[in-house]
Amino acid sequence: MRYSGFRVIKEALTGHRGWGPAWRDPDPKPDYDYVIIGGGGHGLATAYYLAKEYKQARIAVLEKGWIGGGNVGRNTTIVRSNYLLDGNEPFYEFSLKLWEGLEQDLNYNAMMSQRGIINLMHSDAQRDAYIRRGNAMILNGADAQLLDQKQVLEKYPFLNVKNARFPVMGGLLQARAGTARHDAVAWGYARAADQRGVDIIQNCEVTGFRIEGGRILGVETSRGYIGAKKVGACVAGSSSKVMAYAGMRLPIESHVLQAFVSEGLKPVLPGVITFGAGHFYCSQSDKGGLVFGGNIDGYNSYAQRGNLPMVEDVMEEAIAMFPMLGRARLLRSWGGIMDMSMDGTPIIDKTHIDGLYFNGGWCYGGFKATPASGFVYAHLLATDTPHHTATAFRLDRFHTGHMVDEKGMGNQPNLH
Amino acid sequence: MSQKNRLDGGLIDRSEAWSFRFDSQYYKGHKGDTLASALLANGVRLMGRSFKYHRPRGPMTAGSEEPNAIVELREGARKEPNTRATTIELYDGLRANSQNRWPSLTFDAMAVNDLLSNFFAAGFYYKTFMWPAAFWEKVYEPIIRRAAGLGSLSLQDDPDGYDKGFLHCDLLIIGGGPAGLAAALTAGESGARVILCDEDFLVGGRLNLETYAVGGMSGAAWAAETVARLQAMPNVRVMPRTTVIGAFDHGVYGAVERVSDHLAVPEDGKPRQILWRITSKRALLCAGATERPIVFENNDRPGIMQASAVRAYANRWATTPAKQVAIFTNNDDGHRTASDLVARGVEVVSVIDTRAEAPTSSDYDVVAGGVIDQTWGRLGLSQIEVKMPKGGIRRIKCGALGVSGGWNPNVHLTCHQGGRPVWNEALAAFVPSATLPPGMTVAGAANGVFSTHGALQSGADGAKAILADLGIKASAPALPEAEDTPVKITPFWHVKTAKRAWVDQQNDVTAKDIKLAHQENYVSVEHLKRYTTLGMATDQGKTSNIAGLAIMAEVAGKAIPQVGTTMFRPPYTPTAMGVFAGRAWGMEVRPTRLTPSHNWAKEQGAVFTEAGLWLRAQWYPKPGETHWRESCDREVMQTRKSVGICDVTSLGKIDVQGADAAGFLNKVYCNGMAKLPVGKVRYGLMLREDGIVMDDGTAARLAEDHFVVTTTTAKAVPVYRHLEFVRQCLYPDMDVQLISTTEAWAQFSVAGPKSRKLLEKIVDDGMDLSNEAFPFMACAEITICGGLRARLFRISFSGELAYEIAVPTRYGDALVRRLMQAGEEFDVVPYGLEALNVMRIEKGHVTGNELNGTTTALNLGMGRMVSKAKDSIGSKLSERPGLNEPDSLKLVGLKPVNPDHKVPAGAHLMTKGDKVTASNDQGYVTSACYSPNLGCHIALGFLKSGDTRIGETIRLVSPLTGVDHEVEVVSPHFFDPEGERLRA
Amino acid sequence: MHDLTPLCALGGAEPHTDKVAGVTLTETPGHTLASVAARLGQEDACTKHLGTLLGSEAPGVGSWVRSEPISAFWTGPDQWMLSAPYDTHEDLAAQLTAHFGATAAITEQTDAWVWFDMQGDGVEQVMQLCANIDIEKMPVGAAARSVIHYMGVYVLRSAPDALTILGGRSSAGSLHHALLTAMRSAL
Amino acid sequence: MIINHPLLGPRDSSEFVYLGDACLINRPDWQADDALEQFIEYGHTRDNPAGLHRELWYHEQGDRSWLVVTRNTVTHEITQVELARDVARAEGRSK
Repeated sequence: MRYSGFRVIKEALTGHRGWGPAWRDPDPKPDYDYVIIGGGGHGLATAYYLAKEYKQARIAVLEKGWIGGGNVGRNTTIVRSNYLLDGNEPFYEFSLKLWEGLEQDLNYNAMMSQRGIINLMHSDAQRDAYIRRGNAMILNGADAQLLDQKQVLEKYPFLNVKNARFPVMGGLLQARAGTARHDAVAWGYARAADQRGVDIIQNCEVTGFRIEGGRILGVETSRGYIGAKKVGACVAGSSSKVMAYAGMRLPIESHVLQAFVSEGLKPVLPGVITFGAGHFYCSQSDKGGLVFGGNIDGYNSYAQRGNLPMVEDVMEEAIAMFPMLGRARLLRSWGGIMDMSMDGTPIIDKTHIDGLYFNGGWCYGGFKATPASGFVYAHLLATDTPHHTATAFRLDRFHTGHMVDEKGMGNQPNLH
Repeated sequence: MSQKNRLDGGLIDRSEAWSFRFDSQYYKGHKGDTLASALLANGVRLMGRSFKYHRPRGPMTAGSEEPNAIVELREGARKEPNTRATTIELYDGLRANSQNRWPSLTFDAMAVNDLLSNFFAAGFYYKTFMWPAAFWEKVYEPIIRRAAGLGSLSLQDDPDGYDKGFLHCDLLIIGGGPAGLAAALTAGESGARVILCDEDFLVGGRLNLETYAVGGMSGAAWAAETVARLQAMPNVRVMPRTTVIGAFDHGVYGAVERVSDHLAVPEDGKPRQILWRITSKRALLCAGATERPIVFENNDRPGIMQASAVRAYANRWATTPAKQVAIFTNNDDGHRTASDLVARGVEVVSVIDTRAEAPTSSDYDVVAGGVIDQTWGRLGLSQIEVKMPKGGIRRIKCGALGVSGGWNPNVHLTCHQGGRPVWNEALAAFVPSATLPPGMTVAGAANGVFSTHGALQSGADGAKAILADLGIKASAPALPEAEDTPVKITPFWHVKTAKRAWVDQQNDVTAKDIKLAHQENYVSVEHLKRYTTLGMATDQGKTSNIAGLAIMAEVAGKAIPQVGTTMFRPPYTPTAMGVFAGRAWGMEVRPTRLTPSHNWAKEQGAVFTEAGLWLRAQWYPKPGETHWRESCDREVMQTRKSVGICDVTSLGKIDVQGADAAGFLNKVYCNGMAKLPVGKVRYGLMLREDGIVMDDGTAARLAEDHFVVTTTTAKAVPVYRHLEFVRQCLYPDMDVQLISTTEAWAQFSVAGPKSRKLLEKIVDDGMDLSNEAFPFMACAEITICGGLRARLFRISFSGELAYEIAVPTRYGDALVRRLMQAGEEFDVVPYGLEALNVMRIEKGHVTGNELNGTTTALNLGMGRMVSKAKDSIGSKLSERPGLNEPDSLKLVGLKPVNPDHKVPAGAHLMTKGDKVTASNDQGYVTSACYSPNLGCHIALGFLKSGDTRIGETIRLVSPLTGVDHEVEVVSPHFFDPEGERLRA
Repeated sequence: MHDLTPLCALGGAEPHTDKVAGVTLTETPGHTLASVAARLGQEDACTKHLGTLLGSEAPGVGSWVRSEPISAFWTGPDQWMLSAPYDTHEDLAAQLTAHFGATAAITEQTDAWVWFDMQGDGVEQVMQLCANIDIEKMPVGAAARSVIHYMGVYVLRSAPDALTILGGRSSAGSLHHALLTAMRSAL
Repeated sequence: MIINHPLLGPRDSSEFVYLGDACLINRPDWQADDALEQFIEYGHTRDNPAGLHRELWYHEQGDRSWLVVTRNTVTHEITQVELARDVARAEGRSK
């Protein structure tokens, strides 16, 4: 069934009886050509693009819980392609371009809203670094603009510049960046993949791999063995655990990142804005909640919750930027488990096992990558060659010394 | 208007009538009122509008679970949107305004949405507004955004202060109802350190709201007496107005004390609120329970409330929402409301009980086995329609309806560490599971023990068990007699209707929306919540979640626990963002570090800049200088011509001592340090283990077993931490002692050809500064100005003949004044960071711009410093091929071909003739300046194979800033490349 | 004798004093400080030397031994901070180097710190708004290192109604602000 | 979180700085035949267990001890805290 304004009106007038399930709940078949482990945004997108772009059939997505229950439903919904390094920027820009046509492609309104992102800068050195980054963005075909303080204040007049400990010098704006309704991204991909015949199997946890002679045969699951010609793991947050079933140790640590939303408020923030003298980013959802976050708590964790010091740190930066938020109320906080890689950059690669592929290490930046991650992973799964925008995301880059370290923090995951 | 719905009695202080304003109307109320109770007393039921359909709404509750009666409290910069009228403590002169309506609360044009609600079913926006794509941001979204949101912020800086504090206790008791008070009494009398937090301003919980006797007196009187007893105990801290918002790891709880919210303005110096971080050995959750609604058609009109709230308003606040009240219940507790109201003189027009076996009463009419299937009243309830048990309907006029669907234990904090509540069939409610946050136990209604006697007993027992666990001998205070009524309930969740029955009243989620979610396969509780927005409003679903689950269970043909439970996450109630920030805002966001010469520099009119929390002088403008470049150029030229002085105290200084000090430094620096002679300084490069440069600095050997090493300002703390890691974790048997001395010494750079002459005037007799006696890279401990101990290093960042001189910090101010005085004859000049930067770029010295966390020694042209003859941190991983590519980036100097051009930092480098694309990128500019010595702009940058491209003309592009011109690749050592000046 | 004039950490020629309700906060520049860290293998000897100097046991974990003229508090495993009157012991580090010989590394710390004394009724309530230490359970003679608003501090208990707070000298102004704000709030 | 410091007793985790897996103590021998390979493993691959994890915390705003904390990454429960120096010695590290 196609969604449309006409259809909404028709259903409204006929008691909404015509809406069918957004996706089916099929039982698993004995075997598939492709099994994608993980019904998050990336896994669902991978299945969708495998079916759509690479014309592959017989695809299943296995999800241990309910689809979209992991990080795709726990992030701060920011979509952007303001990266510095050549290993990253083409990929994220490719992703942003996919976002720009996503809703029409999926026939699902994910409320992709290009209201821009501003990274504030507070020192000469930071300005130099942002100019370098803005140039890298433009060289890679993305958009970037350098704003001075006055231009930033035009958009955010209540930014603290009167008594700012870290004065705002200006900002780097990517106007095409913005936010999207995170759950809708998962549901939209699920519905579109389902319509192309992908089996989305919920409550089906992978408990092991069947591997013979260095080749994958299938996966053991809580709902029985499922054969597969190719298996793509896409389980950020659980990567180390799942890949350990294949005997792999990864350059990844799991960390908790908290996110926050305020009570609903009439519009105050037009786009996404980030504090440059710390770790704070904020936007306002269409419902009116301020959605914000900061740094990871900083210790290995698989608990989807954090602790008070980071909550305080995030709020301090919020109030430092916008002292008018003092009386706004924090409504809810939650936590997600981040695959923190050793250089802060994701991994999308084959493994040493024939037919087993890995996609993970997204740190706290996976949401914006969803379309491209699905697309390039589908490409890798279908063609066994990396997509041209994702050639740097190799698993062996720490061996060869070709790290992609956007922040220059080195092999300490909690600093990325 | 008089307080027409004010009753007798209650826990309010009628000695004074306070005036307050809601919207444009003035009213009277009393101390002890909430805004909601005062408005109800004045006959006002309509207090808000719902989120989506702008339906008229009044208070549903008398507490912090309130979904409907939310208002903008106060005006001007202190405006607080979305504030629950049910928890606002009245004060004289209070002002509040309704929100999310236009133009007024009684006539809200946005209520047109209500008429269109068929089109706005759950998730409708996912299915439309997609064409054309560009219309989303331009047309649809602005309309949606304007319509959405609730209250509005003042957009002015919050004028009030907040504090953070830290408390420690044996036992934290959360909630001061019967269970909490009994627990506090037990633990307090046993001598344990107890903190009792209650979110209300009047501690006592439901004891203050009910009429039954406790220990022969009213519950409220017993509560007041008990609180007074507790307050007299030195080991007990009773904290009213304090909400425990979160249960964090290892017994840490966050609690917010509303110190001044009951005042118009905080007292001078006092905070508005305090965030307490409470470290507890054990916690006892006594958070009570919340009455839940029954869902039926048009169940959202102002005047339709929790039955227990109607009772609370009558008993505690002596007010009623209307003169005629009906009750709708599925359990015996609803009848308690009826009888309490009758006792207060309120007419109970009917009690509609869903149970055929409902108790009867001589005081009021009971419809056993009936349900309410419709209500009337545009801005407030005027009539209900009862579907009678034997068929037929009955219409009853009433201004208020108390609804009781049973009670939900307040399990929220039990879920904060992943615990999921479990279903209790007898109570028809979720109760805490066994998986509680470590250290927490639950008592009273929060644990499903609903009678007063049960709550008292369970609180006392809970405390005893905890005391035993802590090894504290428990006292056993006598508990008062109290009612022990059993729970009698037959679950009844909703009256089926084809029309709209409200589940989540703030977000306007109806029973139909839940059915639609099921129809579209959004069946798991997480999908249900997210698709319909059920429970996502500011009340966090406290009154709506269970009804929503029950309806989904019914549609899906499952039992409630099979559908799932919902997770509750911090904070327990919405919490002002400001209180989490505490005093950390404005200039106090982070500490400010001042250099020893700060006062003096300020006198000179210096302009300061932030550097790693330090404020450092950026330049020292002279009268007539209108642009910073003029000051900077003058400082550079004067230093290079004669002598300049710069405060370099902020650079990290670490004292390294011990027999193995030299061997230790050999491990942490990639270049050799072991053979550095005493009295000498050496430049050192520290790598991270991954082979990337961590920091650079100098090591000065003051004795065989004593070094002072320096770090950059920004890296002082991480480098010290790293050294401790190497010392304790990697080489535990090295004899090395470390301590930071950064702040102990005021250190100044004295640079320029006249620096020796200047210093000779202040060093004490016998100190020979000649090049022979004290050559480049020498160091010594000396005395100056007639006996002050000092350290002298002949090191140079500027490339001049230069020294760094350090004295105890308290003399830093005096020293800079002395140096300036002594230097007058040389035209000495103070120079700031800008001039320092120019001079170091002229010399090709690197700083943080070059040591950006991705560069290797090889990139910096220092590849040979990484000794292969020894083990040092980072040396091995430096060998990886990716860090040794043949076309690696190399540090180069850059000069514009056209001398008028700038060479801006952040620009990228391209080979001449190549297309300007990322794939042709050859490098980037790291540091740039105007060199007054060379008379043109210059820069440092990294260029692929840069060391072999000296003399090449390349293209510099910065599309971001509109720059595109040619530059020449030169040696990074622009100025005095042979270093003759610094060795002079 | 040199002729340079020292400044106090808060920037004045004279130490700063504040009073809020019954509590006085005083900047106290009259102490010298030096750290003593035992050399590897010399821990016992060093501890013994320290004991001799203090005329009592060397302070153990978390404690502060006050004696005349030299006092010492524990700062880490086999590490202590020693203090003495500035007027008589400006060269404390040099004296200690002589006393401890090869058993310890001595480092001058006098001007690395700002020294505040806080005295009066309510110092515990003030400290509860400052640092996450269990001040109610901190006996006289206890020493704790903690954080006050991002600033590392030592908190020493000198009397039931008196605390000594040592913070980094460069951020003395920020520490003073934090303490004074807490005093105004708590008292 | 609260870390029960072996010398100082329970201290708030905000006084500490986290580094990562305590395997970082076992820095490889630079002269081993496969030293480069060992350093790559040491520097980059981690067990990253969902369960007990031995990890390094530094008491920066305290006594400056590095600690080895055994903590469950699922529940955050801490079961053991040792001085890293003692652990390092026990694991054979010296000069």
